[in-house]
Amino acid sequence: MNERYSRQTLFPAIGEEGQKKIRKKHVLIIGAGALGSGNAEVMTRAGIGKLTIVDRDYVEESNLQRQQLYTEEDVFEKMPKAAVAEKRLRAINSETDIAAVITDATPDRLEELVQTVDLIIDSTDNFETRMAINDISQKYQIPWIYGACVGSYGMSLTIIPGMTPCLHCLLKKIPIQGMTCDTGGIIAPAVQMVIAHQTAEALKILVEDWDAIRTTFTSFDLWGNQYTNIKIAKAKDDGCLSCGEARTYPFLQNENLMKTTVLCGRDTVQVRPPAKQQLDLARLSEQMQASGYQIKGNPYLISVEMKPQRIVVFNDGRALIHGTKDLSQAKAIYNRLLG
Amino acid sequence: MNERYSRQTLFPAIGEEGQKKIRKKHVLIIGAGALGSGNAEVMTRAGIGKLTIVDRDYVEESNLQRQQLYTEEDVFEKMPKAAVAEKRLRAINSETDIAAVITDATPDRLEELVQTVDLIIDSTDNFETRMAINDISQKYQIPWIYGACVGSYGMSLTIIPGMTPCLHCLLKKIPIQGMTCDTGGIIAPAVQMVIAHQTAEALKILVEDWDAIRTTFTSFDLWGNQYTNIKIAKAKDDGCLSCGEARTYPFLQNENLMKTTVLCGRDTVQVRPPAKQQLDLARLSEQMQASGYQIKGNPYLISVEMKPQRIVVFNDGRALIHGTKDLSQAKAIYNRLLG
Amino acid sequence: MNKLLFFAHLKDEAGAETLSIDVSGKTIAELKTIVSEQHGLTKIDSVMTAINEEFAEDDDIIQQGDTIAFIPPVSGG
Amino acid sequence: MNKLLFFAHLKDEAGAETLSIDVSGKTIAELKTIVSEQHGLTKIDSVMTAINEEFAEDDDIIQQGDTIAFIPPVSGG
Repeated sequence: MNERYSRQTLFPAIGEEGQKKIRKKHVLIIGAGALGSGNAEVMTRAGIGKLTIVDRDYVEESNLQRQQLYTEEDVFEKMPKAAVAEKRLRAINSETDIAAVITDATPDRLEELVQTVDLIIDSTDNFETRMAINDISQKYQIPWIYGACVGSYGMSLTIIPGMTPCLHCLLKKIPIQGMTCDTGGIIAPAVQMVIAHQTAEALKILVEDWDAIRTTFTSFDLWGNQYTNIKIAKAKDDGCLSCGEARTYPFLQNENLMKTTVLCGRDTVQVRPPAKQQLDLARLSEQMQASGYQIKGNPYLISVEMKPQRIVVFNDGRALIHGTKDLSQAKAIYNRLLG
Repeated sequence: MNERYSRQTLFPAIGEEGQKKIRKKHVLIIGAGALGSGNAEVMTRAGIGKLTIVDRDYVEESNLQRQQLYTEEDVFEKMPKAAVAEKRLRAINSETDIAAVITDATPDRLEELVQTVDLIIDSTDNFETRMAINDISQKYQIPWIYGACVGSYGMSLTIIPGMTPCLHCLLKKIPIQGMTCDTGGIIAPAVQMVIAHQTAEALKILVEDWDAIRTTFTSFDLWGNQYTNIKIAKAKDDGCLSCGEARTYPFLQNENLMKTTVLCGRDTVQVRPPAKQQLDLARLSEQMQASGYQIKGNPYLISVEMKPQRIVVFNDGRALIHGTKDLSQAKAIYNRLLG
Repeated sequence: MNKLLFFAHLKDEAGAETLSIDVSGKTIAELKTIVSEQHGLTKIDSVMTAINEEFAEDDDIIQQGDTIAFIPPVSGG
Repeated sequence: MNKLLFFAHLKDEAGAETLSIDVSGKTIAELKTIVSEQHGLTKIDSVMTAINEEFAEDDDIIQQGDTIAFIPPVSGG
């Protein structure tokens, strides 16, 4: 018995056989924020054969409250999250092959990244990427685990192509104007709770214990002492465009992606959601003010100070991010604000 | 707004006021194993004013699978857990005053340690220490949070003196021969789940949001997809010797503690539980064998190989730990094997 | 009677975790309109619903005694 | 009838997560003897019990239709 994993192989549902399977598998984690850093650490400690972690951000001061692989020094050095994660994960387990990819997880990049992957753990902060992961999962028959949290609230769902409904079956369309960690805040215990569910499901998938898979949509509120499991089997939709009979993988198609353009001669990026939306600007403005942001506005737009950037949001969902020329940064800011 | 804690103060139940309270509080964590390292990291990232973490062990290879502050180097250097924890926690948050205490958390030591403490987070691995924490909590009116896990199963309970029943009300006596991580194994997600519950409760207590306190006994099995909350208000027992009217704090009294003695002239420690027990040796032997240990036995005793030690357990609960003269190590081995 | 159960920020918007209301015979879509107009729940459109802990579609009909839960999907991570 | 609910390793010992059995009128202590003798549950003595998600003592009496959960406290950490 390898002493290192002895407490894990003692657990009968894993055992020596399960540990051998874990050692042969490749997990892809999209995002190295709160969920991503925690999921990556659990997977690495568990002895996964290969782990690829993808993130476009660098470590910021406000991350330290809940993102478990990072230290003050990483903030000071403005290090990319994926690079710091890789270094720490290697110090934790030199037996795991760790690959850090500093990139924006666009559908094109995702298609390249999943080629040898056995499982995708969602740790992103926006539904656009999640829906792309969901399509990719169906296209290449790779299980994925949805996880998300805000405030003290969170949720998790295991999606196994051919066995469970997919996220598109459940959500029908991308939810807009949801709460985000930048508007509703987030406490670390909610992050840990989602990680607990995602990594338990990950281990079940890696050891191929299909009977143990959670077939419910789990959501909880740790501060409100709520916990519920919703049965979802009947949500499976034969007409679903992501997993149904006439599937088109809509969220991999260019016309359904968010568009970003640097405005000519200006330090500004325009972000345009794939479909026109009808935002409730008054309510959005209220929410942002409650979150401590400085807001100016009129019935057609609101302007939000997020130093060093300033974001102008129009009621059709379009936005201008002033103070940057970086497309993926602009998209990140947009997602953080508007979910 | 301090940028560092901005996502936490955005959470309405904490806010700027709550953050100020967190900054003024002192949390004591007993144990720096799986639960202790995770709980300490969450508390430190949350910006607790002072954190004291107590542990008697050093980092071993089999810890790395689930104990989140430690790396391979710490195993190589055989570093004490509390010392490594202190170093990493300081790198995470230089604003928090971190005190590491490398000691066995005996009742006497606990009485010294709790003097300026606002909250105790249980992260120990045995009921003897937990029952002592429970008595101390009542004696000095300090809330504590019970947490424990084995396999994919775990539990948590918040104990507020004067408000909730205590652990002694619920358990009546110390459960014996329970499953431990050394016999039933443990997976990291179960650890994360307990940490999520314990740290959420900790934050509620620190910001004094008494209405939000969880008044149920929570238990879960992540592999079995079970989760339940048991109402416990009516378990409050006026005759309880720990929290009742004629309280005696039995678990702080010497005659109720485990006794350890180095056997004269031998590399052996005798461990004797406070009360005579009637162990089911046949079953214990079966369990240990299933966990991969080499066992020899007869109706009166079993002998377990745990290199470099060998443990002989008698059916009255007494044990000889061969291969050590270290009293607290012997006690630790006993607890790991017999719970 | 029916019991409505609100999760996360919907609880704050509704002002209570649970609500007793008779909506038997109505569809989930009709109930969504009611809670949106009468109980101040916003963005109810993209909220997931469950009847007796089972996922429910907009055209599912609520029966006497059913408990309906409103679960907003979130995107943070 | 009554429903018994077994948590963690008790599930493995009982061979099922739930069990239907009529034990109305009996005390928790009597039920513990039954599951210990007839269903192979060991160390049932120190297991916590709940009736309908409420903590139960050994002398509590089980009513028709009650669900009884068996929750073993553990010490790992």
